[in-house]
Amino acid sequence: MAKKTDIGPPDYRMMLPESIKENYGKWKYHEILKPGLMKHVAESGSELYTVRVGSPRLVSIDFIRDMCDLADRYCGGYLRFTSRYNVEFMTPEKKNVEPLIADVKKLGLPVGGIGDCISNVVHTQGWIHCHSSATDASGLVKAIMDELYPYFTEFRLEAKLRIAVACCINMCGAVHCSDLAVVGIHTKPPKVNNEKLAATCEIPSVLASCPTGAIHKHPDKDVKGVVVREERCMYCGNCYTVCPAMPLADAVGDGLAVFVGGKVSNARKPPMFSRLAIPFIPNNPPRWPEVTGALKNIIEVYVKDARKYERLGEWIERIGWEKFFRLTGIPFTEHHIDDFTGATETFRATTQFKW
Amino acid sequence: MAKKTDIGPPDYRMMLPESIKENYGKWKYHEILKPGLMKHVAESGSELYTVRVGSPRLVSIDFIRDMCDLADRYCGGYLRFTSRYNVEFMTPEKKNVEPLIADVKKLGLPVGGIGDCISNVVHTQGWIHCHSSATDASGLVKAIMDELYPYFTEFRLEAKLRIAVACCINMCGAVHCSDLAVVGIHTKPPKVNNEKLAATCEIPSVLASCPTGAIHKHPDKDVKGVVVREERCMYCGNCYTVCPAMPLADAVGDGLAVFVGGKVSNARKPPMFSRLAIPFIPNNPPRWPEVTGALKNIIEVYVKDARKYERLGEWIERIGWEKFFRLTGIPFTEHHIDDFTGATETFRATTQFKW
Amino acid sequence: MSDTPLLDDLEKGPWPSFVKEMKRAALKSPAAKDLLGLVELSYKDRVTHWKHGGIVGVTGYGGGVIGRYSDVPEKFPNAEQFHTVRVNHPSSWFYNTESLRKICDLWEKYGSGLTNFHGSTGDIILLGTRTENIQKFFDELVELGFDLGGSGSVLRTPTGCVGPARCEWACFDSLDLVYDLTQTFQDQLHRPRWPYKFKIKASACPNDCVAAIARADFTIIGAWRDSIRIDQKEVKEYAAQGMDIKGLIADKCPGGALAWDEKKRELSVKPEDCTRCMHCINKMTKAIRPGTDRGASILIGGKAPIQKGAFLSWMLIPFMKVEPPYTEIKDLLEKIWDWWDEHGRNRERIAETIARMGFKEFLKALGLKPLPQMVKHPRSNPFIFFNE
Amino acid sequence: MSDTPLLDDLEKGPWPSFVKEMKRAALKSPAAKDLLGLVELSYKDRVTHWKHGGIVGVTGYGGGVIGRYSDVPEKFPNAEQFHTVRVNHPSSWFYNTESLRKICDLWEKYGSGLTNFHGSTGDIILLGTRTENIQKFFDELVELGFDLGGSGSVLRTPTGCVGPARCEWACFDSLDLVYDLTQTFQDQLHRPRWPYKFKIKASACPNDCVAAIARADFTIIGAWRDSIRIDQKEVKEYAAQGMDIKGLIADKCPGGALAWDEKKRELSVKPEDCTRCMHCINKMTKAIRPGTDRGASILIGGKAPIQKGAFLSWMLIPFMKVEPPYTEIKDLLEKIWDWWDEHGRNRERIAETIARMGFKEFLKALGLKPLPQMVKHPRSNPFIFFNE
Ligand code: SRM
Ligand code: SRM
Ligand code: SRM
Ligand code: SRM
Ligand code: SF4
Ligand code: SF4
Ligand code: SF4
Ligand code: SF4
Ligand code: SF4
Ligand code: SF4
Ligand code: SF4
Ligand code: SF4
Repeated sequence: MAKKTDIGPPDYRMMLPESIKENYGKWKYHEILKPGLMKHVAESGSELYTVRVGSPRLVSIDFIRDMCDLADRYCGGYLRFTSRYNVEFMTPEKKNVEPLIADVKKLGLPVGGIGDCISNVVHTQGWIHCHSSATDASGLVKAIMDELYPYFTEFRLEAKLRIAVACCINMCGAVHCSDLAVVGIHTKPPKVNNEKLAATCEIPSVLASCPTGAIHKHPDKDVKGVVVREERCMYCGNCYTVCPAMPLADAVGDGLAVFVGGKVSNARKPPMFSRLAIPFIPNNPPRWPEVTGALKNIIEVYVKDARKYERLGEWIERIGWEKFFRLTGIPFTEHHIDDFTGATETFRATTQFKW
Repeated sequence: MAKKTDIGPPDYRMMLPESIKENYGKWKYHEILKPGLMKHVAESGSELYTVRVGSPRLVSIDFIRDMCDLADRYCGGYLRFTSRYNVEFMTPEKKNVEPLIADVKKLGLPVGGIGDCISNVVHTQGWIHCHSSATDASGLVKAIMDELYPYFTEFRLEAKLRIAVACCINMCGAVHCSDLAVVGIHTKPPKVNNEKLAATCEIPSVLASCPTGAIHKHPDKDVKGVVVREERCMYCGNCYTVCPAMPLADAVGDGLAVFVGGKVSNARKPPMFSRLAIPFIPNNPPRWPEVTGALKNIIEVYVKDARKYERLGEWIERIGWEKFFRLTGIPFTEHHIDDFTGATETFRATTQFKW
Repeated sequence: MSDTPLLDDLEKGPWPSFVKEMKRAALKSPAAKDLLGLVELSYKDRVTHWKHGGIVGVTGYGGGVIGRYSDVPEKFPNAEQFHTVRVNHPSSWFYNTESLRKICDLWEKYGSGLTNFHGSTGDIILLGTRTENIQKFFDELVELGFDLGGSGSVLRTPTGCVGPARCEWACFDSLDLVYDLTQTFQDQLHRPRWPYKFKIKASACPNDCVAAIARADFTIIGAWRDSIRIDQKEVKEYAAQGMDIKGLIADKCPGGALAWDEKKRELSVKPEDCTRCMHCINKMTKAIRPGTDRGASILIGGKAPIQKGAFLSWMLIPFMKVEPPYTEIKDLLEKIWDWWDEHGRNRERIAETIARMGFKEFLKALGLKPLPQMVKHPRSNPFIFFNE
Repeated sequence: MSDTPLLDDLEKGPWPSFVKEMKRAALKSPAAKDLLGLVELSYKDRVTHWKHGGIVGVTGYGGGVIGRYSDVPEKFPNAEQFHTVRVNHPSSWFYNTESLRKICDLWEKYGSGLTNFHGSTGDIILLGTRTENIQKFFDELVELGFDLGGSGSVLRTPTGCVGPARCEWACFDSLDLVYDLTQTFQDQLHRPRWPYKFKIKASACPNDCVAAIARADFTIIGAWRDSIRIDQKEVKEYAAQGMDIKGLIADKCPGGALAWDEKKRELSVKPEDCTRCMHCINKMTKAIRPGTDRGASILIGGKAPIQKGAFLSWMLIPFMKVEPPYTEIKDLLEKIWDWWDEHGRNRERIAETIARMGFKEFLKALGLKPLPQMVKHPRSNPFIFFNE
């Protein structure tokens, strides 16, 4: 029999609780009552309480079932997830709020992330599932959020602070526009396996895949394969994406770069790209202390110096990058100076600077 | 006998009046007393009055002799020229100032350009002397300054306004960073004269000269020469600079583009490039009324809307380009959208805009 | 002694632990158990133990499943195949528990019991199954009313913010739009035909809560044409509570549209200077609201760095009404895809095609007229092509 | 009726007329007279009547003269050859009338009597002479103590602002520096050896009155390391005269370094936040002055659009002392020229060579250490070359 296909996702209307159906599109304002709790008020006057709960994102089906139990108990059998993987429980009943929060905490889950907080970390697969990865994502996120936990559960900031982790420069996630971004990078050229290459890849497409033209036909006519001009390689992994015979992963060469100061919202300042703060930190699982330490340092300097409503990137724009490097004590190196397309746009074309 | 060479320019010390030698490097402050007149006061308390006089730049030696006469009469036999071709007469004697100004005016020369004025126009050779020219410079400047004369001799602005004219896109002068820039442009591809080319140019260097790769070997083997792929030509004139057999000048195709909002100083805002306001105005000598009209319009809108100390570019940055085009009534066209290297940097990557 | 000492360390600490979740799954699934061992090995070796994915999928679809094989099958046979299934989420990630439980049961039957809620594109990511299970899983999934999401050179699963469902600032119905587009373009979502992937995200106001401008080739962001609405009574309330309205609101207005009258304690707006940045609305939720003539801006080209560098989406259409049946948006999408299909090179995102061909060419193909709102500023170079 | 009706129109109007000057010259010089006719023809035809320049010059020099021939010699025989001689100006364009008059006399003898005071690079431009006159003119010019300026692929005539001669803000001696560099590098100025032209300009403070940052490959701009000096008595004076010091000065400070105390009527500065933009100094000349520990910033690469686009000079050395014999600057120039000579392509300005090779490579060649002051912001892309 012909298979059913192309039905698409279920109709969202099936997924909305009554309280939302009634006030759909008729919300008037909201108030943030405490970390992880907000109240939306509709034109009609009816209220909706939202409790936001942190999730590890990589979860078992039993975790999802736990969430369902809570939703059945307090939210009429509905719940949602946020664009940052948090779980949101919504109820019109004020009286449900505290018991719900209590049960959430019983499960060992944090309530928070609403308002001027660090929310959950947008992240990726890493060693859990991706062949491209230069690091793990879930582990980094766990280590980072253990370190920054109070920023999720308490109001300690003047503005939102969004963190993203990507396990390679493909940057799965809005990593390139995050207040803080940790990106897995390879720093060694691909290790070419020419037998495998001859068997599984088309040489022309391998040559074409390299943006810097670092890949060349093997000089030796008899060898069906390629060589990589190592000094031309920027470890982007394009070749590996098109050909499995050119893995870049390297126990010593792989590590993390930290980018800072990006934002996505159009509030006040237009969106900004994150800029390189730390070019390379070696992988140091399971806790990556050098990475968590670096983030903590940046955040603490920011918290001390930032003004009300100032996102990390807005703060840096105000004080200037040279002052950012001075205050954080992060060394500025040749790697910070752009040499990609359009690099000249990033050079300083004024005498204005701070010491 | 061996010729004397490499002596360089005369020692500047020979060219300085006593009053300057005495206070050299010891000036304390200055005051702008009226248009074209300022007073510098030295640590020692001694004063120096400077009268700035507009010059057409293209002058006869008799004009220079006139200036010398005035300098002998009032300034102890010294004078200087400014980086914008104006003549500056300097005297420590207050009593000399008004007679000097009177004599300057007798010669029909304007006094002004100091402070928040339009000063003299940085410009170039044009039809007077340059083979590359798409327009004349001296004539444009004369027509423009006749129109804007009161802006030179009176204080009518909130800030300096610097105008530059270049007769081709080589832009001889700081044209690309002027508040207002008028640039001669060709809009027709070079007319190739292959006999002349074969005789006077090396074909490889002609092919290489073209940034867009529009020039190709002549398809017909027997013709020693080149052809231009017209749709690829951006009329930059590089080919003509390296080979006389490819002139671009065209009575109908040549004309002017107007760029606005540039600045050079680091005051307040860093230096800025001028941006395209009007892509093309046909040559209309001797007075180019469409050009002078366009500049006048922009200046008048600016004067009405600008705040104290706001340069033209700072004003546009504050109100936004879309509002600039609306207020001036200048049509925005596809030509305004960048398609040169790094064009994507100029696209709007935010939802923020004005209607 | 435990054979996953490194991962065990990540069970400690206040933040919820993915390792704990892996172990929960491992209790029921040998695949999940072997995954633990394999990941522990990566933590030890500091390299991935996954190989390049092979092609696996369901009949009739060109995407939706990411094939994945381990390079240490001898050590962890049950994780040798560990394919990912991407399931298209309902708009804005709202669920009733009944549907969720059914998906869990299904994944208990056919998969490792491990999942991401959600993937960073927005799908439900079901991690770890074997080739032979995929078709069966899919057939039953469809019975539950769910379908696969996108992978490969297709339209990727569109997403939208919570919008009108729970947000007072929504300028269009992000849930309905995303649902409608996803349904309308099922074919483009399941069957690769393009140079590369194409993503659509919709945020119902400029706060952009799904980061559309940074991650979506086709970015839909809410906007209004009239003026923000100010309730002066509430403004006075904020002032009374000691808010520095001049310093924290008016002075931070990017358009310079706001003026604070200290004496009258009134906040006035010059609508023509408002750039709809949301700041004053965000910070004075009770006093200030978006206008009422609502719709969206369309921006084009957002993407990550590979290969020509990261781009934020560029303004394409400053304002359009966004109402069912969304014909204008659909026609626009079709035109864009046709042009990209014709001119795009292999593995070239739409932004890269536009960058290579020129924005001017792109506008011509779409029949759109150039507007100053499309640029940060006009060109500064004189290299203008006049030939039409 | 006049045979130059179009040009005659440009004798009218308040601004001084170049046509009047051409006619003055025409009274004495047949060449100048024919130039009038030739330019009138261009006004009529709306095209130039000059041909590509041929090589003309003086023995031992590779530049300094721009050859120019008309394409209508039959019509205007006396303007058939109309070469330009570039004469190197004295620092900051100061003259005693004796020297000026001698130059005029010389140009009356050998040239058309027409001139530009000055060319936009800064030379005295003597317009219009014939090949056979050039050497004679030069030999007598040298006797007057003047020499030729640059043209072609050489060091172009360096220029500097009026600086310490008449400006209270000069942070170094722009006149002496320009004189010294011009004398030191006479060989580089007269004998082409480089890929393209190279320009040096010196402005003794960040107001940059010679537009060095926009026009000079090597840009020297005054700076100080300590704090601006504020005279509070004078500040009170300005306030008393009704100047809005908060709004017009403090709020416009790009570094946010200034604070205005309305009660005390005092202006205070946080030196570490001052970016030396000059604004407060410019507008309160009696009250505020630059610091006393003075020197210059060195920037690199300013140029016009041909060919890779216009560039503003980029920060290379945030601060250096600038004192005779200027060894540090001269060594730096030599190093830059060596690197450019080695790596620059034909008709490639230094900025274009740096853009192609990378700033990193350039710094290495100069032995300079990377500083955040060199960039607007660090790279945003992850494409870092780690190989050293
Ligand atoms: C639930 C969620 C939308 C969804 O469909 O899932 C959401 C919901 C709200 N956002 Fe958001 N935002 C959500 C992701 C985002 C994102 C995207 C992201 O984080 O990747 C952004 C862009 C971030 C950026 O710019 O990098 C975002 C930028 C904002 C802003 C602008 C903040 C700013 O000043 O830049 C506001 C307004 C504010 O907070 O003042 C806002 C405000 C809000 C409000 C108050 C809107 C409302 O009236 O309900 C909602 C709750 C407040 C809060 O979370 O602090 N939301 N919001 C997302 C929650 C993610 C999470 O779990 O933490
Ligand atoms: C004489 C001259 C230097 C020279 O060596 O020849 C000069 C002299 C002075 N300049 Fe300048 N500037 C001179 C060209 C420039 C240029 C270059 C140009 O115009 O091409 C600039 C950069 C223009 C730009 O940014 O596009 C320039 C930007 C300034 C500024 C910054 C203005 C601003 O706010 O951006 C000041 C300070 C001010 O005026 O407040 C200044 C101030 C001054 C002062 C007040 C300096 C002083 O204390 O003596 C001098 C007279 C005031 C005036 O002219 O208004 N000077 N000044 C030049 C006169 C040109 C002329 O004839 O008009
Ligand atoms: C699963 C997911 C990460 C996650 O843990 O959430 C993911 C995983 C992969 N991404 Fe991604 N991308 C995922 C969201 C993204 C996003 C974020 C988004 O869509 O909002 C981006 C940045 C936005 C964008 O598209 O530009 C993203 C940018 C990339 C890129 C770079 C594309 C580019 O043009 O820059 C690649 C490389 C490629 O396509 O060859 C890539 C490739 C991949 C591949 C298929 C690896 C490969 O080269 O074959 C990864 C498969 C991992 C695995 O084994 O499961 N992934 N990828 C996300 C999809 C889950 C879902 O459907 O919800
Ligand atoms: C005479 C002068 C214009 C004037 O009327 O003042 C001038 C005239 C010419 N310039 Fe220039 N340039 C003159 C200052 C400039 C400046 C301004 C400056 O030096 O401060 C610039 C912009 C700054 C720069 O160098 O980038 C300038 C940028 C150019 C360019 C573009 C170079 C580039 O890299 O972008 C060319 C084209 C070329 O070199 O082939 C050029 C070429 C030319 C040529 C030689 C035409 C040619 O291609 O052969 C012109 C000869 C005209 C003639 O017949 O006399 N001229 N030229 C200026 C020199 C007089 C002097 O020595 O004082
Ligand atoms: S970021 Fe790289 S490693 Fe991580 S999931 Fe995406 S493609 Fe794989
Ligand atoms: S990693 Fe990137 S740069 Fe290096 S060889 Fe492969 S494709 Fe080329
Ligand atoms: S701008 Fe062009 S036309 Fe004018 S002088 Fe310079 S090179 Fe010649
Ligand atoms: S004018 Fe420029 S673009 Fe046109 S052919 Fe000549 S070099 Fe090429
Ligand atoms: S994007 Fe705007 S409308 Fe959508 S949830 Fe965020 S704030 Fe609300
Ligand atoms: S929304 Fe933004 S731009 Fe508009 S008035 Fe409010 S703060 Fe200003
Ligand atoms: S650049 Fe500075 S020092 Fe030189 S004249 Fe201008 S204001 Fe004075
Ligand atoms: S010089 Fe400029 S930056 Fe320094 S204090 Fe004055 S205004 Fe501020």
